[in-house]
Formats: sequence, C-alpha cells, structure tokens
Amino acid sequence: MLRNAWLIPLIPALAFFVILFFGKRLPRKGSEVGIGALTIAFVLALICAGQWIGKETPREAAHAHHTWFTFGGTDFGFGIHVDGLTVMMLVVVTFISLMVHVYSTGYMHGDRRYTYFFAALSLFTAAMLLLVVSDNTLQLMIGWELVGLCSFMLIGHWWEEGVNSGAAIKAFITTRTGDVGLMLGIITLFFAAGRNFDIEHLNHAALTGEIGHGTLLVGAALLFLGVMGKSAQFPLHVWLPDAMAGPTPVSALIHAATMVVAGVYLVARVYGPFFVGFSIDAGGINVVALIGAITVIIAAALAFVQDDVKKVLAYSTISQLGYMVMALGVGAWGAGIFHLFTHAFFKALLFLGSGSLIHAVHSNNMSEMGGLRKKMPTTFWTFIVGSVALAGIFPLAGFWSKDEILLGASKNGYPLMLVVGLIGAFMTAAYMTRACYLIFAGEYRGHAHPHESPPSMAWPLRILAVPAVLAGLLNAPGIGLFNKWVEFDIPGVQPFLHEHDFNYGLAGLSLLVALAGIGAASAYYFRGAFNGISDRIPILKTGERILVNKYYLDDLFLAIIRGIQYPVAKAAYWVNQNVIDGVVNGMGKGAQAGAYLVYDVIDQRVIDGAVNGAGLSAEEGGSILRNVQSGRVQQYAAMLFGAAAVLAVGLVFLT
Amino acid sequence: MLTVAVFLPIVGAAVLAFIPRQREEMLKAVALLVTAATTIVGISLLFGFDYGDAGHLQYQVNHGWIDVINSRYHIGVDGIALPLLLLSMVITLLCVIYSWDHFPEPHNPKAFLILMLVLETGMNGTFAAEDLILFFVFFELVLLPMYFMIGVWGGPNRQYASIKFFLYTLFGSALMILAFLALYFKGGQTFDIPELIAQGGTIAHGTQLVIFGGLFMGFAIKVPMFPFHTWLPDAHTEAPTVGSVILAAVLLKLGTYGFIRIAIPILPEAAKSWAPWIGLLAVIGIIYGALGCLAQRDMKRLIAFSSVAHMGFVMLGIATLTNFGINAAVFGMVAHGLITGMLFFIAGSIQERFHTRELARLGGLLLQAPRLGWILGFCAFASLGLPGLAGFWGEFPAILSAYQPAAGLSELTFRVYMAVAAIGTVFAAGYLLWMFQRVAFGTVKAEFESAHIHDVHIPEYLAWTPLLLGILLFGIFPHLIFHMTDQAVGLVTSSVGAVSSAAGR
Amino acid sequence: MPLPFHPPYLDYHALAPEIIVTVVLAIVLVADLFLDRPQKWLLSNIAGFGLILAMAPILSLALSPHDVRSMVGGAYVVDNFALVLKALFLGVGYIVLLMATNYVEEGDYYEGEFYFLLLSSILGMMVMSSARDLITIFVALETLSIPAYMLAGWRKRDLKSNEAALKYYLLGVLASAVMLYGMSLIYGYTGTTVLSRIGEQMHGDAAHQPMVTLAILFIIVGFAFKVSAVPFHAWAPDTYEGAPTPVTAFLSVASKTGGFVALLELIFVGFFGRSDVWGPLFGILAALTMTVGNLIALRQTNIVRMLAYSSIAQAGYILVPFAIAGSNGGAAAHTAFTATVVYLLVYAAMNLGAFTVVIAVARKTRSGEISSYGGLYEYAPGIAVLMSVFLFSLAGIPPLAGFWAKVFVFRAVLDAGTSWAVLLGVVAAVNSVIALFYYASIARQMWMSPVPDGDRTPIAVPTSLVTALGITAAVVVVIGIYPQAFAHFGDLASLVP
Amino acid sequence: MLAETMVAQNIVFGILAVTMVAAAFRLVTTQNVVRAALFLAIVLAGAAALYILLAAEFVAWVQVLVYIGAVVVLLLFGVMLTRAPIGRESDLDNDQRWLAALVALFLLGALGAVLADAFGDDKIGHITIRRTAEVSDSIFGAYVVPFEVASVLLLAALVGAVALARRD
Amino acid sequence: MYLNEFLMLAAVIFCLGVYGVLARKNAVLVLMSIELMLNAVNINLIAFGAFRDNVIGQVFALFVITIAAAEVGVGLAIVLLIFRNRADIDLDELDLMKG
Repeated sequence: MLRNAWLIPLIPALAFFVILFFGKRLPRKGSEVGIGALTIAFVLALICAGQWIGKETPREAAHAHHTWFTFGGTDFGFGIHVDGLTVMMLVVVTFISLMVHVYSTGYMHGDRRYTYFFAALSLFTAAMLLLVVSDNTLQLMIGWELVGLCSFMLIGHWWEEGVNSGAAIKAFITTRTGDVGLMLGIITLFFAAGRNFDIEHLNHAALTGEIGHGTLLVGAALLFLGVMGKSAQFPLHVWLPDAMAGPTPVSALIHAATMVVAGVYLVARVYGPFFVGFSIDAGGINVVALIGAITVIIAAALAFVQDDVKKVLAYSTISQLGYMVMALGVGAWGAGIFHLFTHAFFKALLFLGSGSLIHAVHSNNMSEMGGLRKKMPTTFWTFIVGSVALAGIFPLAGFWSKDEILLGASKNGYPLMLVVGLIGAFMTAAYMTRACYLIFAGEYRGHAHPHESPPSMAWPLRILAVPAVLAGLLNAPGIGLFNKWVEFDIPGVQPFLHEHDFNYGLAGLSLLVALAGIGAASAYYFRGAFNGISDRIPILKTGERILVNKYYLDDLFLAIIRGIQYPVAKAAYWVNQNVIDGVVNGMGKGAQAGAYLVYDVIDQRVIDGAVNGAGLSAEEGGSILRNVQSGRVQQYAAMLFGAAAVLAVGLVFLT
Repeated sequence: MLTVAVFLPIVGAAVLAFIPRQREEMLKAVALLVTAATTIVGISLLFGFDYGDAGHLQYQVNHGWIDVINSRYHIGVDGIALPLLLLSMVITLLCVIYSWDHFPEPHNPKAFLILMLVLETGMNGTFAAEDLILFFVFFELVLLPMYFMIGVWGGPNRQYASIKFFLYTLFGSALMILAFLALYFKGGQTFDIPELIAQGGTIAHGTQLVIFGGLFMGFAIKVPMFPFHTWLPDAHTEAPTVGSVILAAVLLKLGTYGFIRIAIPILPEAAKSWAPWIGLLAVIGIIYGALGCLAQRDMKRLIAFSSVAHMGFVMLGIATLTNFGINAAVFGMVAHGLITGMLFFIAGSIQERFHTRELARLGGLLLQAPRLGWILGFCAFASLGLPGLAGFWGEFPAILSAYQPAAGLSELTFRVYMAVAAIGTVFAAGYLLWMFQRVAFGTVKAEFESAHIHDVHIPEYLAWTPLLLGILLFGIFPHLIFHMTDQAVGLVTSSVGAVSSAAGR
Repeated sequence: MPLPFHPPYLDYHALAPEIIVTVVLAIVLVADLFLDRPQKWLLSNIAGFGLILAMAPILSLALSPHDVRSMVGGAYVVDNFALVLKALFLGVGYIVLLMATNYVEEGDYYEGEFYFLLLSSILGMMVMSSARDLITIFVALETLSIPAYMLAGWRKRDLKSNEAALKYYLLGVLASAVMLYGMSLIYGYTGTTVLSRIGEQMHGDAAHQPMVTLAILFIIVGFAFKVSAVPFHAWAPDTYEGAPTPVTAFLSVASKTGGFVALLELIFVGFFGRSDVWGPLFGILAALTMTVGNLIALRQTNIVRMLAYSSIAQAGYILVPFAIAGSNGGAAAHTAFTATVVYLLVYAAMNLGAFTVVIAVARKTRSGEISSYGGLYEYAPGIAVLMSVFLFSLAGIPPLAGFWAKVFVFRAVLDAGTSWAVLLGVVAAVNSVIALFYYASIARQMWMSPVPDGDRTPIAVPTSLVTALGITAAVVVVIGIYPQAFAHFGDLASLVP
Repeated sequence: MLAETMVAQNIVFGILAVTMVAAAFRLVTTQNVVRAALFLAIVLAGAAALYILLAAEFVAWVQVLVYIGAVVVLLLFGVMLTRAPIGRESDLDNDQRWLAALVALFLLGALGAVLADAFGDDKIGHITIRRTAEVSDSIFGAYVVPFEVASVLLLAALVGAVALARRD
Repeated sequence: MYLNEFLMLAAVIFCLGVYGVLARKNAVLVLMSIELMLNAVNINLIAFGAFRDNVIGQVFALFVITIAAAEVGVGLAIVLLIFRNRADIDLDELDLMKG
C-alpha cells in the first residue's frame, strides 16, 4: 500500500470533479461524495500507517517515481516518498478533513453554495495530500500553490461581502509573497543539487556537504520566506486572523491540519538544508528559531485581547506554529513534528467547538456569549478538553509535545528558546482560560436562543476529543513510539538528530507554568482580582491598546501598499502614457480613460502628423516645403537653373 | 500537406469573396468549414510528426521561388513551430465559432470572415516559413487584415489605434527587411534559414551586432517589449473581441518566434552580446506591465497590459539562451495564447452583456452569470501562473532558467532579473485577483440589477471549451509541448554553445 | 564628283514595332478626317488595336535566337532591355487609352488628335528605349515630350489645364536646352554622339576635367526634370493636377519611365566611367526626392496632387539604385540596373491602377478631394478593395508587387554595401514608413469614415475602366505572389558593361 | 592658309560677336516686344554668319530659312495675336529680375571657367569645306532613324498646335 | 581662330537667354529667350564640328534647329490658348495651382 500512497490524494481529487460536475444532482448535494472519498482516503492512510509500523526497522521509505516530462536535459518527475512523516501527515490530514466534512454537513446546511463548498474542501484536502506525499520540491510547490488557491476559494466563500473577498485576496497575496522566496529557494537548491528536484537527494547532498554552506544558507533562507508566509510566522502572519472570515469548518481545516502546517512540514521535510544552512547544531540562536520564538510570544499576547472567539484561536494557532518552527529551529525535529501531530487534533477540536458556539449564538463575539455551559454541554466539555490540551496540562496531548520542545531547546543549547517556551506556555494557558471563562461562565449575554448543535456537528467533537486526550501518550516516557515511527533519517547519513529522554524536572516546570497561567487568569476573571488594572496602570493601558491594534502591523502594511504600490503604479502608468508613449508618437499621448480632455488636442495633432516618430516635425516640414511650390513657373525655372549651377560648382570641386 | 495548411484559408477567403454578402449563413458555414478543415490538416500534421526527430524540419517543401534574388519557397515545421502553428489554427477556428451570432458593428460578416481567413494564412505561413523573404511576406501579410479589423470593427478610437498599430509594426519591419538583406549578402547569398544558421556564425562580430539590431527592432515591436509596447493597449482596447483574441493569442508570438527561429540561431554571438539588454527590458516589462495593470479602469486594457508582463517572462526565457529558457518561452507563448485569448473572449462577452468594461461599474458577475464568472476566475488563476495550469509552465521555467544563463552571460545580472521576475508573479496575482474581485465578487451594481444577463451560451461554450481544456491539459501534461520543443530548442541553443550549460551537469 | 551613297543596314524586323505604331498613328489621323462624331469611338479601338498589334513583333523578337540587333553603327540597338521596355510602353499606352476612352468621349475633346498625339508620344518612348546615341536620344525625348505638352492642355476651356500645359512646356523646353548644352559639350569632348564610343573615352585623366563633369551634370539635369526629381520636380504637381487625369497618369508613368530609360542608357553605357560625378549626384537627388516628396504628400487634400507627390517620392526610390550603381567599382551595377527596371515595371502597374480608380470615382463624386472618398467601401466595395491594393502596393506592403520592387532596391543597396549606400537604404526605409501614413489615410477614408454626402448609389464603371483595373490589379497581385515572373524577361540589365 | 584670311576671319568674328551679344542683351532688356523680335532676328542672322565662317553653309542657310524665315515671323504673329501693344510698354519684366541676373551671372561664371580650363587655347585649325552631300549622306545614313522620327514629331507638333490653337 | 572664342560667345548668349527666361513676364519674350539658348547650343555644335573636323556637329545642329522650330510652334499655340482664356499672357499671373 505504501507504494500506492498516491491513491490517497487522488481520491479526493476525483471527488472534487465529481462534486463539481454532478454534485448538484446528487441527493445530498455532493456532501456524501466528499465524505465517502475522505473515509476511503482515511482508511487507506491508516493502512499505510499500519504497514509502516509493521515494517522491520530500520524502516525504509517507500518510493515511487515516474518521469513526468523532460526538457533541457533534465527529468521533471512526479512521485511519492512515503516515510513516517508522510504517513503521519496522511493520517492527520485525512482524519481531520473527514471530521470537518462531516461537521460541515451540519454547519453549512442550507448554504447557497453548499455543493461548491464541499467541492472546494475535497480539492483542498487533495492539494494538501499531494504536497505531503510528493518526493520532489517542484511537485511540493504545486501542491503548495493549490492549497493557496483553495484557501482563497474557501476564505472567500461568502464573497458577497467585500470584507470576505478582501480577506481571501489578502491571504493569497501574502502567502504568494512568501512563495517568491519558496520559488527562488527551490530554484537555488535545484541547481545546487545538480539540476535535481528530488528531496531525499537534496537532503543527502546537504548533509554530506556536497553543497557549499553559502548556497545552502541562501536556499534555506529563501525557502523559509515561503514558510513564514504559509505558516503565518511573524511578520507575515497578518493574513491568518482575517482568514477567519471563512466558514468555521474551513478555519478548522486550514489552521489545524492543512494549510498552515504545510510550512512546518516543508521545513521538516527539507530539513537538511535548514540544518546545515542555519547551522542549527551550533546552538545559541538562529533565524528559524528566533522567528518561531517571536511568533510564539507576539501571537499569544494578541490572543488576549480578542473578542472574536475565532480570532483567539487563530492567534493561538499562530503561536503554536511558532512553537513548531522554533522546535525545528532548535533541532528538536521529532518534537516539532509531534507537536504538529497533537496540535492538529485539539486545535481542530477547538475550532469546530467554536463553530458550534457560533452556530448557536449567531455571533463570533465572546461578549455575546457566556453561560453556555448548561445550554451546550457537549460543546462545553469537548471545548474544555481541547483548551486543557492546548494549555499543556498533564496528561493531555499538548503537555507531551510542548514538553518535548522545551526539552529540545534546553538540551540543544538554546536557553533563550527555553525561556520563551515557558512564557509561551504561561500565556497560552492564560488566554485559553480567559476564553473559556467568557464563553461558558457567567450569564448569557447574547440575543439568540442557543441550543446544542445537531449530531452531525456534535459527534465530530466527541470523536476529536479522544485523540486530543490520548495522542500525547504516544510519546509518553516508556512508550515513545512516535519518535520511533516518525524519524528523520536519510540513507547513507548517520543520524544527526539525537532524541532526549523524558526529563521530569522540566516537565514539572512546564506544568507548573501552565497551571500558573490558568491560576492567574482565573484570579483575574473568576475572582475579579485586579479589575480594571489596565485602566489604573498607564503602561498596561498603552500595552493593551497596542495589542488591540495588533501592533499596528496591518496599518503598516496597508500604508505600505496604499502609500507605495498604488502611487508607484499610478506614476508608472503616467510615465507610460506621457513619456514613453509620447516619445513614440512624437508627442505625449494619453488614451487612458479620464484623460481624454487633456489629450485630445495632442492626439489630434499626432494623428494628423505622422505617428511614425517624426510626428509633428514631419507635418511641419511638409508645410514649410509646400511654400517652395509657389505656383510661379519662373520661380520653378529659377530653382532649376540655380540648382543646376550650384550642383555644377559643387561637383566640379568634389571631383 | 503543410502548403495546404498554409494556403487553405486564403483559398477559402477567395471563395467567400464570390458569395453575395446577403447569404450570411452560407458565408459563415464556408468560413467555419475552411477553418475546421485547416485545423484538421493541422492535427494530421501533429499525428504525422516524428517526435523522435522533432529537432529537424519536417514536412519540408523546398521549391525555387524567386531565383532572381535566390529566395526559395521553403517551408517546414520543427518542434518549435508546430505547437504555434496549431495554436493559430485552433484560435482562428474558435474565433469563427465565437463570432457566429455576434459580429461587431458594422456587421458585414463577409468582409470580417475574409479578413480572418487571410490573417490565418499569414500567421500559419509565418510559423512555417523557412526562408527569410517568405517569412517576411507572411509576417507582413498579417498586418493589413488586422489593420482593417481594428479600424473598421473597432471601438470609438479605432482609427487612431489601427494606424498606430500599422505604422509601428511597419517601422520595425522596414528595418527588419534591411537586416534580412544584409544577412543575405553577409551570410553567403542565401535567404534559406537553415543554411544561414549553418553559416551565420561566420559573420564578423561587429556586423552581427548591427544586423541583430535591425532584427531586434522588427521583433521587439511585435512582441512588444517594454519601450515599444505602447501600440498594444490602444490596439487591444479598440479592437473587436475576436481581433484582440487573435492579436494576443497569435500575433504577439510572431515576434518572439522570430527571435527563436531567426535572430538567435543565425547570429549567436550578437545574441550573446544583446541578451543582457533584452533580459533587462524583459524584466522591466514584467514589473512595468503589472503596474500598468494596477492603474487600469478598463478591463480589456488591463488584460492588454498583462500581456506586456507575460511576454516579458517569455522574453526573459529567451534572453537566457538556455534550453530551459527557450523551452519555457515556447511554452509560455502557447500558454499565453490560450489564457489571454480566453480572457479577451470573456472581456468581450462581458462588454456585450453590460455594454461597459469599466471595472468600477461591474460587480457580482457570479450572481448574474455564475458560469461566466467562474470561467473568468479560472482564467485569472491560470494567468497568474497557478501550478497545474498552463500558465505556470511558461513562467516557472523561465525564472528557473535565469538562475543559470548560457555560458558567457553574467550570472549575477540574470539572478537579479530572476528575483525581479519572481516578484512580478506576486504583482500578477495582485492585479488579476483584484480584477476578478471587482468583476465577479460582491453584489450587482444598481444599474444592472434589473438588466437580464444571460449566462454563457452555446457558441461561447463551443469556442471556449477547447481553450479551457487546453489550459488544464497543458498544465497537467506539459510534456505535450515540451516533447515537441525540447530537441528543436536544443539545436537553437547549441548554436549559441549553451548546450553545455543547459543539458550538462 | 558625286560620292556614292551607301544606304545603311536597317533590320526591319527589329524596327517593326515602331513602324507599326507609326502606321497606326497615321491611320488614326486620316480616319479622324473621315469619321464624324458618332463614329469617333472607332478611333480609340483602332489605336488600341495598333498597340496590341505592335506587341507581336516584340514577342517574335524576344523569341528569336539572336538577341542583340545593333544598327547604324551602334546608334540604335534592339536588345532584351529595349524589348522589355517597349512592351512596357505599349502596355502603359494601352491602359491609358482605356482610361481615356470615355473621358475624352464624354468631355467632348478632340478625339482623333488626342489618340494621335498619344501614339506619337509612345513612339518617342519606344525609340528612346533603343536609342544609344545622343542625337537619337534627343529626338526621342522631344518626340515623347512635345505631344505630352499639348495633351496636358487638352481641356482647352479649363484654365488649370492651360496653366498645366504652359508650365510643363516652359520647364520642359528649358530642361532640354540645358541638356542640349551638355550634349554639345560631350560631343565637343569626344567628337562623337554614339554612347558606346563616348563610354570608351570616359576613362583617364582627360575624362576628369571639369568640363566633362559639367556636361554630364547638365544632361542628367535635363532628365532629372523628366523624372521629376527634387529640385527639378516643381512642374509635376501643378501639371498633374491641371492636366486631364488620363494624361496625368500617362505623364506620371510613361514619360517618367522614358526619362529613366534615357538615364539608364546614358549612365550605364555612356558615362559609367564617371561614377564619381553621378554617384553622389544621384545620391543627393534620391534622398531629396524621397523625403521632400513624402513630406509634402502628407499635407495634400487633393488626391491627384497627393498621387503626384507620391509619384515624386517613388521616383526617389527608383533613383536610389543609380546612386550606388558605381560604388566600389560598379560591383553592384548589375543588381542596381535590375532593381531600377523592376521598379519601373511594377510602378507602372500600381500607379496606373490608382489613377484609374481616381477616374472611376470622380465619375460619381466629381471631386478630387480625399475627403470625398469617405465610406467608399460601403457603396463601391470592389473599387475600394482595388484602391487599397494599389495604395498598399505603392507603400510596399507584401505580398503586393510594390514590395518586391522595394526589396530589389534594398537588395541593390546592400549589395553595394558601402556605409553611404546603407545610409541611403535606411533613409529609404524610413521614408517608406512616412509614405505609408498618407496611403493608409486614404484607405482609412475609404473603409472607416462615413460617406460625406449620404449618397450611397453605387458607381457605374464603364467596361474600358473595368478592363484597365483588371489588368493593373492582376499584374500587381500576380507579381506580388509570383515575383519569379521577372526572371522570364531574361536579363534585364543587358546594358551593364 | 593665308595669314590675311585668318586676320579677316578674326575681324569678322569680332564684329559678329559684338553685334550678337549687344542684340541678345537688348532682346532680354528692351521694353518693346516688337523690337525684341527684331533683335532676335539679328542674333539669329549673326549666328548664320558664324556658321558660314565655320564653313557650314548648309546649316547657315537652314538657319536663315527656318529661323529668320519661319520662327521670327511666327513669333511676330504671336506678338500680334496676343495684342501686345506696338511700341514701348512699361512692365515686361517680373519682380525677380535681380534673382535672374544673379543666376545667369553665376551660370556664366561656371561655364566660362570650365570652358577656359577645358579648351585653353586650342585653335580651330584647317577647316575642311564639307559639301552638303556629306551632311545629307550621314543624315540619311547613320541618323536615318532620328530623321524619320523627327518627321513624325513635326507632324505631331503641327496637328497638336492646330488642335490647341484653333478657336472652337 | 580660337575655339574658345566661339564657346564663350555661345556661353554669353546662353546665359542672356537664361536671364530672359527668368526675368521676362511676357510669354512671347520668354519664348524668344529660349530661342537664344538653343542658338547658343547650335553655335557650340558647329564650332565643335569644325574643331573635331567631322560632320556630326552640323547634323546635330540641323536636328536642333528643326525641333526648336516645332517647339516654338507648340509654345505659341499654348500661349494663344491661354491668351484666349485669360486675355493676357503674364506668366506670374499663372498660379492657380500651388502648394
């Protein structure tokens, strides 16, 4: 089965076309196709996992490679590379996606573009899976871009409102900006690896020092640009919160399992160049880790001041992604991946939960919720589970993965990252507490009449709650299966990433920090301690304002776009119309709508004259010369003799 | 066989000339028949083509033509010409279909169809010609019909646009013919392209530079490259839908094709000396065109400027003088032909329905005509180079090739070009999505709420489906084109001595 | 004591075309006396028949094996070049006849005399194409000019026509006076009038004395006037505008060609040794002629006048090969000569065609203003298409004959390959673009502008005009598609040393 | 040849030359059209005399017959028919007199210089008296074609002139 | 006798003719001036004929004389035509067509 893993992306892709063309005619408007396809895909993924685990160690990655096309003497192939990482991703993606599909049947019920929505979901999943299984960077990039496309389609699902389509475009453009880096990075590494897109070959070459360090650094740095775009790392994270404009299931899919983790996956997959390029094993600090760290803190801080529940989760996602990137940055490869794994479950859970809430209260704002604990028990319990898991409380999933990251940071010589990690843990716990408080505690502040969501939505929550609780145990001390199943090894390269055994001290510390966070937050909210503290202390006030305004980053970017791009565009266009075009016509010429009045005159003159560059001058020349043609025959005669005489003298001297 | 492919249309035109202009149905039927037949011939060419030997000319015909100046009727196609040849055939066919029930004003289908057929002969001929004079004749033969198409059936400002287009291109050609004749005398008294390629290298470097300059003017104006592009927006804006489609889809390719077929292989050294400058103009064009787009209010004009940007990618590919680059260029030509052609079709249909192309007045197309809207979206994404669609394979390899230009060209320079071009892709995404949002998203503007907008109808479907399929197909199986072009390009670049840097290592 | 008189050897086969034309013009003249008004139409048919008849011996000569027939000590030669041009003149004459038939008939001008003069002028041209001797050239020149002077004034009651005649006459006579003076000097220097013998004496230091230079210059000036090369062109626009349109066509094609024929003979046979004189001279003339002609043409509103300037510009292109024929030892002489002849052939067809259209249109609009061509395409598509063909051929757009003419010229230029030559070529190229502007602007009128006076009644074109249009258009298109046709004329440059 | 004949020749030439130039000058300056015609006659006659001096009697006689006999008379008729006033008339010249003079002198200078340079002091040596027969021989011999053509030309000129000039 | 005597005389007469042509307004006078120029040519021819000691000069001169006569005839015809239509023959009045 491993060799045929290509079926897994293929099935949803087919589903996409089926839904697109026949969806509307089907009884369930195409949703059944999507769900069916995803179920199959999920099953296949599980089979893959089984076979992978079943392999005798050391597990050999499965390959299947076909030449796609060749030119320029280079083979552009498409193929699959299935190893632990792939399998893990396959399982996660298909599973989450399946959940989201099911959930959507309820959530999107009665939507105008219900069918189309499912089509997009399937394509989205397919694209992500394609990205996951691909064995070469080119194919990976294709999946990558397709993911971007689908995110555009889904975020802009309700495109009637300009806000939504705006958000969609913002998402696409921002990630695309990162993709410039990705593209150039891929190109650089393509040539560096001797005109070869193959990832394993690339890693091998990188780790065996076949490629110069400088080249690797450039290539990796460029790739990382792409990562920052897709995985919403600071400062390219701005698109993600806006992306909440999309329907909640989409947010779940995007933020839990698919799009955003693509970046992390990329780093993990093409780890060789990163490891060597950024000389990660040197410890201390490096760009990847640093960016990750910054993201962790900043995003977490932002999560505090949000009123929109989805935004809270969005920022928490960003900060968790920061964790993963940081993990990879500090060389804790396994930890990063593991966190990706666990995070997928509880974050999906949380999003779907929030969706259930929104579905109930018809609002995203926590200020219009409150006291829902009784009204929506299932949602409540599952949400709490998710939050606790996210907060990293023993023994839920988040605890284990986050702990490993901190462990890695400390052991690989990144003390700063360790600190950041702990602060992050504190904040995470705190803002989740705040969220839970605002949503479930106290009195209901909304206007709608909330009620528990339909089973189609409730069940996915229940199901997701299970891995949210248990997933972490895979790597619990004494078990540590995950790291055995999913490990980064390149044939021919002796292992360079060393896993560290569980460290109770550190684990305890992180747990304490998390609890502290919860404690503090509860103190603030439940007990009403330091009420209005931010009002009393100006510094905090300004701090809050800055946070509320997302550090003014959006404004900054808008300013950049509005203030630079459009004027430049306008200027360039003006130059085009007036200078270049003008030079050509021999006179300035503007055909731009709105400038007609200004240019008609010139147009006319230019047209009447010769458009061919001599323009007006030709015309004038003609007019002047006409005067010679006076009509007086004797002047003609004079011209005849005169010319003859002059030429005579001229020639006589000439010869 | 090839001769038929070239001259069938003009024969058809002659036939049309004898059908009274009242018999519209008959006129249309004949025109359709002819173009379809031509396309079938083209397809049979496709099947008869020996891909194992795509590098060399096939279906060659080589008769004496004008012994006086030793110019021969020599035609043939290799892997580079074949796809473009087919492109022009298909596009013309589709244009006939599209204009089936809506001819622009002043109606007069007879003249319109005749022009279209003459145009097709010109285009096919240019792609098939293997003799400079023959090439030039076909190259120019294209001018007149387009001139009349724009000038008679065009928009309000048509007279200006048409004459501008005409003079502009002719200016280029005037210098081009001089260059051709110079080649004749410097290159061993022949106009035969293969022979010239064999001997071109022997021309003194200085002379090469000058001659190349002449050729450059001729082709660059046609492409059009950055400082010479100003005829394009006017021509496109004023031209009737079908005119813009043909213009964008095929005519612009004549210029780039000229570079690949004539300028570079015959004058390799000059090509090397010119390449950095061509590359520079190309990348300027990419950014410049994109910025131009962002400042547009008129949909058609926006698409026109996007052509400038896209042809910039093509020219960048060519400028690298590598296999990657030129393969990409050829692919880019085909892709741009399909995609931009499609976009112009849509723009035309939109104008037909709303009687305006002003982005500010449009909106909510998806609500009134969802299919049209999504097709537009599809094309927009194809045009911004989304992988899996045709546009990507013209763009990405071009950028790729700039990383490592042909031996002897400054890598640094071209890597800068590469970066700029890559940034250009973001701009592309910017203006295309912006356009898409304005046109398709949002709600319907008040003025059109009551207007009855019919969705895509039959002739449009017939005309568009092949293009859309093509965009998808070539996106998924780029091989379809690369396996034609690769060898032929290999020969081109070998003359530049770039093979070592392209195929090797 | 009486010296015995040895009658010269005359090859009557070779002279047959001239003789036939002479006979026919005599017949026309006589017949004119006996026919009264209603039957005058016969005359044009007789004349036309005569011209066609004269083609017969030309064909037989062309097919006959021995191809150079030289008479009276090389003063009169019938070779390939002569035959081709005689055929051309006959053809042109026939077309002009077709153009004139209805024109003269309906304008009730003298018919018999008209055709008679036309034929005598043509006779002069035919003699010119065989003349290889100063005296013969002089006589031929006057024979082709003097009738033309009078034809220009044929619309007797029209002041413009009179003025046209007078201007043409005066300047013509002056030009020939200058030319004669030059000829007399040449005779004085060489002691002979036979070109070939003159040619032999054009080498060495003696040949480089200023006197010879001056003489050559004066002779060239005489013909530069005939071909209306700037600055000797001034008569052309006025005369063309004033003269009856068929006559204008005749002048702008036939007599211009006559001038070029004479120049070819003089330069390539007589003065080839002095390329240092005529090379730069023609260079200057060509550049001036092209540029001035085109620039002024840009500003014309009357179509005949515009065509006049256009034909001046065209003469400029034809002069280009002369300019480079002598460079680096006459390397490019052969191509240059061919280029000129080819251009003359093509130019005749396309220019005549354009004028025919003008006549046809004027029959309806009664106006020569370009604006009156607005929307022609709507009510006379056929004519509009033909006119476009002729105009774009004049502009040199392939695949029309005019394009090949220009290609031949450029070819000659690059064959010479000197930097001056190339410069001249670039000037010509740029000019061809300027020219396109005014040609295209007429096309624009016809196709893209509305009909000025909403009158859309189609034009009634008489058969003779249709025939003329048919022939000219056929030539333009056929040569355009199959330029190889030229090869069938054999070596056009049979004069090149 | 005897010296005195040469002297005589020179004297005669001198007289003739002076007369001709004077007459020609008056011709282009006189304000009386009829006089102008007469001056023309004088110049032409002088030319005839020169021809005799150069032993070309036949040409001389043709000159007398054709020119003085025909052309001058013709011109006089022209003068009459165009009702030019007999006697003085104010403005027979146009306003570009000075330009004309300039061009003429410029031309004269050029011609003079060139000729002087060319034929410095070549003498017309012994002059063979050519009998008219020789002239006719070569006209009907080497120059028969132009001769025939010239006849057509004259006919054409005649017919055309009639057709133009005749009142209708 | 010096050849140049004749040539110079001819040159002078030729230039006087040129002057007349350019400066005279009355068409008939212009015709006369033209005759002057042609005569100058004839003198050249005869002189050269004597100089080169062959008959061609005389023949040439005869042709010139003949044709000159014809030209004058035609010229007068045209002048008369104009006179009939405009009642004067001032050349500088004739500028209906220009530019």
